[in-house]
Amino acid sequence: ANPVGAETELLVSAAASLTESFKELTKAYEMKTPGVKVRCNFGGSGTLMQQIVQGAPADVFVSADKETMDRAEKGGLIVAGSRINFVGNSLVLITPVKMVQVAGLADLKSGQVHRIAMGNPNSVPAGRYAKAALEKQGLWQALAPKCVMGISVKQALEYVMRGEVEAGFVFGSDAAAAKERVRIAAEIPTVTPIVYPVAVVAGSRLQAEALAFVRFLQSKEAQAILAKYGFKAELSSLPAQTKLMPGGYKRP
Amino acid sequence: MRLEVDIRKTLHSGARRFELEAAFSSQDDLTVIFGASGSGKSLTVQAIAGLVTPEQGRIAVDGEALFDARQGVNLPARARRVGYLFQDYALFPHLTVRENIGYPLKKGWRFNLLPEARQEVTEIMASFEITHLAGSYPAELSGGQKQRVALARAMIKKPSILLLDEPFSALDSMLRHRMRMELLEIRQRFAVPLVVITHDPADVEVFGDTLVIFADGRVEEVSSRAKSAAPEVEGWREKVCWRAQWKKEHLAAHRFVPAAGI
Amino acid sequence: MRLEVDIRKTLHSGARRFELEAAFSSQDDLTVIFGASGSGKSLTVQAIAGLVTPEQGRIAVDGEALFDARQGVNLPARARRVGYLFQDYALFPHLTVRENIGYPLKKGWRFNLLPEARQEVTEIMASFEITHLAGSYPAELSGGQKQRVALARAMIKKPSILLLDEPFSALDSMLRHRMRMELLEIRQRFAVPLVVITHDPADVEVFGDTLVIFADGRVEEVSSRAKSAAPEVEGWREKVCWRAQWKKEHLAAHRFVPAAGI
Amino acid sequence: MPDLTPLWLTLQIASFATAIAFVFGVAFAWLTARFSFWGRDFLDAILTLPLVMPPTVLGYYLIVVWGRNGWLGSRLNAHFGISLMFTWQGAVLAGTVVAFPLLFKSARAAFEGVSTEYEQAARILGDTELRVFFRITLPLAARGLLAGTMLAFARAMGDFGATLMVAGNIEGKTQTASMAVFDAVQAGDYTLANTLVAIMSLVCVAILVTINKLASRGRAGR
Amino acid sequence: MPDLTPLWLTLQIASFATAIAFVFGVAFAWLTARFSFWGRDFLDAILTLPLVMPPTVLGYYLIVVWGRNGWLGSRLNAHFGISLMFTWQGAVLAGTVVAFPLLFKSARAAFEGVSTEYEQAARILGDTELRVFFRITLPLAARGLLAGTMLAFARAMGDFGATLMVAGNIEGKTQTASMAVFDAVQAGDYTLANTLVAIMSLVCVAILVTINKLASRGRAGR
Ligand SMILES: Nc1ncnc2c1ncn2[C@@H]1O[C@H](COP(=O)(O)OP(=O)(O)OP(=O)(O)O)[C@@H](O)[C@H]1O
Ligand SMILES: Nc1ncnc2c1ncn2[C@@H]1O[C@H](COP(=O)(O)OP(=O)(O)OP(=O)(O)O)[C@@H](O)[C@H]1O
Ligand SMILES: [Mg+2]
Ligand SMILES: [Mg+2]
Repeated sequence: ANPVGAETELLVSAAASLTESFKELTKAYEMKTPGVKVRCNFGGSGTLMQQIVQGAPADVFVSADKETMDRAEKGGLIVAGSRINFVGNSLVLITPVKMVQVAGLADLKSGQVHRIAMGNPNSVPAGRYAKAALEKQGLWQALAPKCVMGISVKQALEYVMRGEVEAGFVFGSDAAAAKERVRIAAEIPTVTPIVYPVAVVAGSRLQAEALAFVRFLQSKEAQAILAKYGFKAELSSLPAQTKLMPGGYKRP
Repeated sequence: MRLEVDIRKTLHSGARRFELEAAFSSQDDLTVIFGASGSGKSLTVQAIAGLVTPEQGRIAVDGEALFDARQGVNLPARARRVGYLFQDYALFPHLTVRENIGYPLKKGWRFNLLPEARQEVTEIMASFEITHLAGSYPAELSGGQKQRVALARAMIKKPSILLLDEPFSALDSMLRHRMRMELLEIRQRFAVPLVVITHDPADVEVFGDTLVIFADGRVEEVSSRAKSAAPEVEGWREKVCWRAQWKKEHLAAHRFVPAAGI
Repeated sequence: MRLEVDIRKTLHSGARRFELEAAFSSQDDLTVIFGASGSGKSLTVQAIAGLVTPEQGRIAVDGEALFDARQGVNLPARARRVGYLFQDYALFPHLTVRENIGYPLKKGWRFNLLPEARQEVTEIMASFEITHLAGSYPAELSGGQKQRVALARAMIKKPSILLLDEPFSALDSMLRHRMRMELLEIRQRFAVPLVVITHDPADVEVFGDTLVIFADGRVEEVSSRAKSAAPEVEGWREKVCWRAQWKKEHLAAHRFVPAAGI
Repeated sequence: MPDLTPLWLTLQIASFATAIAFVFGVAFAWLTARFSFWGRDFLDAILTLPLVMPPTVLGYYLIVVWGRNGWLGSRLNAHFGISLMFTWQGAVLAGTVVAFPLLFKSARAAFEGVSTEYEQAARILGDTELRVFFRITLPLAARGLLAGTMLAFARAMGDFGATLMVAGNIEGKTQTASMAVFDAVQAGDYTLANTLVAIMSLVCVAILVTINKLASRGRAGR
Repeated sequence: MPDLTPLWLTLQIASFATAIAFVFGVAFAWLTARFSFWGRDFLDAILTLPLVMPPTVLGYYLIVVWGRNGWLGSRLNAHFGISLMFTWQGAVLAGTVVAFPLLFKSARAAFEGVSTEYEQAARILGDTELRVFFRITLPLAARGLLAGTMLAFARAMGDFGATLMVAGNIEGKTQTASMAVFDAVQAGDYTLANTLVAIMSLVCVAILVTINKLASRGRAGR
C-alpha cells in the first residue's frame, strides 16, 4: 500500500516492563519488513491508556495486565478482534542474595522480615497479582503493614537489590534481568494467570500494519526473544477474521 | 509664565498625619520655594510634576490645567513636559552618566542616540564639568557629582517648566555659583520658567522673582519682587521667627517686601 | 584628640581613574574638611570609618592605629567606635525612625530597647525636633527629616570620634543653626572630637579649629586656628582661585591664616 | 558514548519552554507586583499551583485539556488539524507549565524590589509605561529575573512526569534526557544511567555558568 | 470524603523540609552573594542541579547515599542504629533536597539586591557580621526569601518521585498526598483524583495566601 522507499512508521505503546525485550523485538521486525519503522513509547500501562484516551497517535497498545486492556476494550479504544495475549509472566518472591532464611510466603511473617517491597496494587499490575496471591493465602492482613508500595515493579526490584528490604514481589522477567543481585526464593502461584494482552488501536490509520506487528508477536522468532528475557509462553490465537476500520489519526 | 497651584492632600504614616494645603500663584519665570524642613515643599513640587496626585484642587501652567480635580483632569507625568530634579537625584543605577543624561533624548526603541543628541549630551556635560565622568555609573560618583548629573538630565530636554528640588545643596560654593549662572543662561536661552526649592539665601537672591514661603504644609506667604512698593507688615517677623531671623540677615537689605500673606 | 591620616588609594571606573593621596593631621577636637566636589573628602572620611580600605598608609587616633598598611593593622569598622553620618543618610528602610535611632543601642539579641536606652532615644529625638516622626519609615520623611534622623543615629552611641559628611546640607538656615549649637553642646558634654565635611562657610566658622582643604584627591593645605600668628603666604590666593574667592568673602576677615601647605 | 539525541532534544525543549514561561511569567509578575487588585494574593497562589502537583498528575490534567479529545485540544484539532500529543511541541507545553511558577514568583519578587522612584523619574523624562518597563523595570530586576530563568530552565530540563504524559517517551522523537535516565535506571543499567546523569549535569552546569558569566558582564560597574 | 491522613502528613513533611532547606539555602546564598571566590559560579550551578534531575533519579541517588547500605546511610546505621529509609524523616530528606535549589537561588538573588551600604552602616554602628546578617540583610531580603520559601514549600509538597523512592509508600506512615493522587490517577479513579487534587490545591492556596498576608503585614510601611 506504500509507495516504494517511503517508510511507514508504526508507534507501539508498550508497558514499561517490556522495554528491553521490545527494543530487540522491534529491531528484528524492522529487519523482516523493510519499509516499516517501529517506534516504541514505554510507560506504565495506566499512563499509556490515558494517553490513548486523549488521542495519542499510537497504533499498537501492549498492556502488562488484563484489567487495563479490558478497560480499553470497553471504552472502544481498540479494534475488536485484534486482541490477543501474546506472552505471560510469573510472579516471584525475591530476596537479597544473602537473605537465605526466606524460602516461601510463610517466612514473610517472621520477625526477620521487616519490609516487603511490591508494586502498588492500585496502579501496578505486579502489585495487584501479589496482593491477590497473598489474600488467597490469607496472609494479606498480616503482611500489609510491612509492605512498601513502589511506583513500579522496578522500584520494588531496586529496593531488594540494594538490600533496603528483606523481600519483594516482582515478575520473573524482572528477576531474570537482575539475577546476579537478587535471589529467587520462590515462584508464587497467582490467582489469575499473568498475561500481556496486545491489540490494535481503534484510532490508528495503519491498522493493517499494526495487525501485522501483532501477528509477528505470535511468531516463533518473537517468542524466542521474549523467552530470553524471562517471559513465560502464554499465547492465545487471533480470530481468523479481524475487521479493520482505520481511524482518523493524522501523523504529527 | 503663570503658575497656579491650589491643592490639598493628606498623608498618613502610622499615627502621624501630614496635611498639605498649598495655594499660591506666580507670574514670574523665576519662583523660589522656601520653608522649614518637612513643610511640604517637595510634595508640592511633586504634585506639579505629576508624581503625587492631590485629593482636591487644581494645578495650571499658563491657564492650562495639568490637574483639576473638579474637571477630572490629571495629565500623566510624561505629558506634562516638566523637568524635575529629585532631592535625592534618582539617577538610574544601571546606566552610565552619559546614558543617564541622554536618556530623555532616546527616540523610539533604537539603541544609540542620534548624533545631534550625542552632541547635546556632550555639551551639557561640558558646561556642568562632568565630561570626565561620562563612563562612570552613579554608584561611583561623589555627592556633588551625582547632583550635577541629575541636573543635566532634568534640563536636557528643554522642558516647558523646570522644577528643581535643592539643586545645589551638595555643591561647594564656587561650583554653586557657576551652576547658578549656567542655569540662568539656559533659562534665558530657552525661555524655560524655573521653580526652585532652596535653603540657600543666595539662591533666593538669584532666582527669587517670586518667593513662596511654606510652613507646616501651608503657604505662609508669597512675596514678589514686583510688589516691592507695598508697605512692610509689622509684627510678622516675630510671628515666624526663624524666617524673620533669616530675613534679617539676608533679605531685609534687599528688594523683598512681604506681601499681605494668603 | 590627635588625628593622623596618610593614605593612598586608587579607584577605577571604566577609563577614569581617581587617585586619593590624603595626608594631614589635626590636633584639635574640631576639624573641618573642605574642598571641591569630587575631590575625595567623603572617601577619606570613609577610610577613617573603616568602610574603605586604603592601599597604603596609616590612620591613627591619639596615636593608636586604626589602619596601618605596613604593620598590617586594619580594625573592622565596628571596632573603631566612630560615628559616621553618610552623605546620603543610609537609614535602614525597614525600621521606623525610633528603631533607626535606637539601633546602635540594642544589646544582644533582645527585641526591645532597655528603658534607659529608650529614654536616650526620646531625648535625642526631642532635641533634633523629630519626636513626631518616631513611628514613620524613612520613605515617609522629607530630605531634611532624613538628615536629622541620620544625625541622631550617628551620635546616640557617643562614639570616640564623630565623622559627619555634610550634616546640614538639607536643612534650612534656622534649623542649621540650631543643629550646629546642638552638636557643639553634645561635643562638649561628651568630649567627642568632630570631623565635619562641609560646603557651608558658617560650618567652617563654628567647627573649623583645624581646616583641611582638599583638591583633586590631595590635601592642598591645612590651616589651624592656633597658628593664626603665622604670616600669610602671598600668591596662594590666585593659585587656588575658587577657594581664594570663597575665602575672600568669608574667611579673610576672620582668624584663619593659611599654613605653608603640605 | 551513549546516544546524545535525547540531550539535544531536551536542550531545545527546555529553551523553548523557558522562553515562553519567561514571557508569561514576567507579564503576570508585573501585573501582580505593580497593581493592587482584589484577589491578587489568590491569583498569585493559583499561579504557583503547578509546582504543588506531582508532575504526572499535572501531565494528566494537561492531556485532559490539550489532548486531541481534550477541552482545548479538540478545538485545536478541529480548526487547525494539529494535535500536541506525542509531539515535541507538546513537550514544550508541559515544560512551560512546569517552569512557569518558578519564573513568575522570582520575577514578582524582583519587580517588587525595584524602587518605584526610578520608574517615576523615567515617566517624568517622557517615557510611556511600556518604555518604563523595558528600559527601567526590566533591567533593574535583572538579577532576580536571571535567577528565576535559571531555575525555570533547570526545571524544564529535568521535567519528566508531565512531559512523559503529554509527549510520550518515544526514542529519537520525544524521549528527553530525563526519560532516558529514568529508563536506564528502570532497566538496571546503572553504568548508562550514571553516564547520562554525568553528561546531563555537565551540560547543565556549563549552561548555567555561561548564563551567569554573560549576565554579570552585562551588569558590570554596578 | 477521602482519607486526609496523607494530606496532613504532606504538610508536616513539607514544613520540615522547607525549614531545613531554608537554613541551608540561606547560608549558601549568603556565601555566594557576599563573597567572591574561585569556582563560585560553578558551585552555584552545582547547587541548582537537584532541580535538573528527574525526581525518581534523584531518589535513586539518595538511596545510593542514604540507604541502609548506602555510603552515608550505612555509617548512620552502624553508629546510631538509625535508617532513614521508609521513615518520614527520609521523606523530609528527599523534600529538602528537592526544595533546596529553589530557596538557594531566590535567596542569592535577594541578598545581591540588598545594598551593601546598609550593611556598612550597621557595621559602623557596632554590629558584628552575624548581627548585620540577622538585623539588616535578612529583613531587607525578605521579599525574595519569601518568594523562595513559598516555591520551596510548594515543591516539597508536590514532590513525588524522590520522596517515594526514599520513604516508600506506606499507607498512613509515608504516603503523602502526591502519592495518593498519583495512585488514583494511575488506577483510573478520576473522581477520587479530582477530589484529592481539589483539596490539595485548596489547602495549598490557603497556606500560600496566608503566608503572603502575614509577610506583607510585617512589611507594612515600606
Ligand atoms: N509617604 C509619606 N507618608 C506620610 N508622610 C509623608 C510621606 N512623604 C512625606 N511625608 C511628610 O510630608 C511632609 C512634607 O514632606 P516634604 O518632602 O514635602 O518636605 P520638604 O518641605 O521638602 O522638607 P525638606 O526641606 O526637609 O526636604 C513631611 O513632614 C513628611 O514627613
Ligand atoms: N566606586 C568608585 N569607583 C570609582 N571612582 C569613584 C568611586 N567612588 C568615588 N569615586 C570618585 O572618587 C572621587 C572622590 O569622591 P568623594 O565621594 O570622596 O568626593 P567628595 O569630595 O566627597 O565630593 P562631594 O563634595 O561631591 O561629595 C570622585 O571623583 C568620585 O567620582
Ligand atoms: Mg524636600
Ligand atoms: Mg562627598
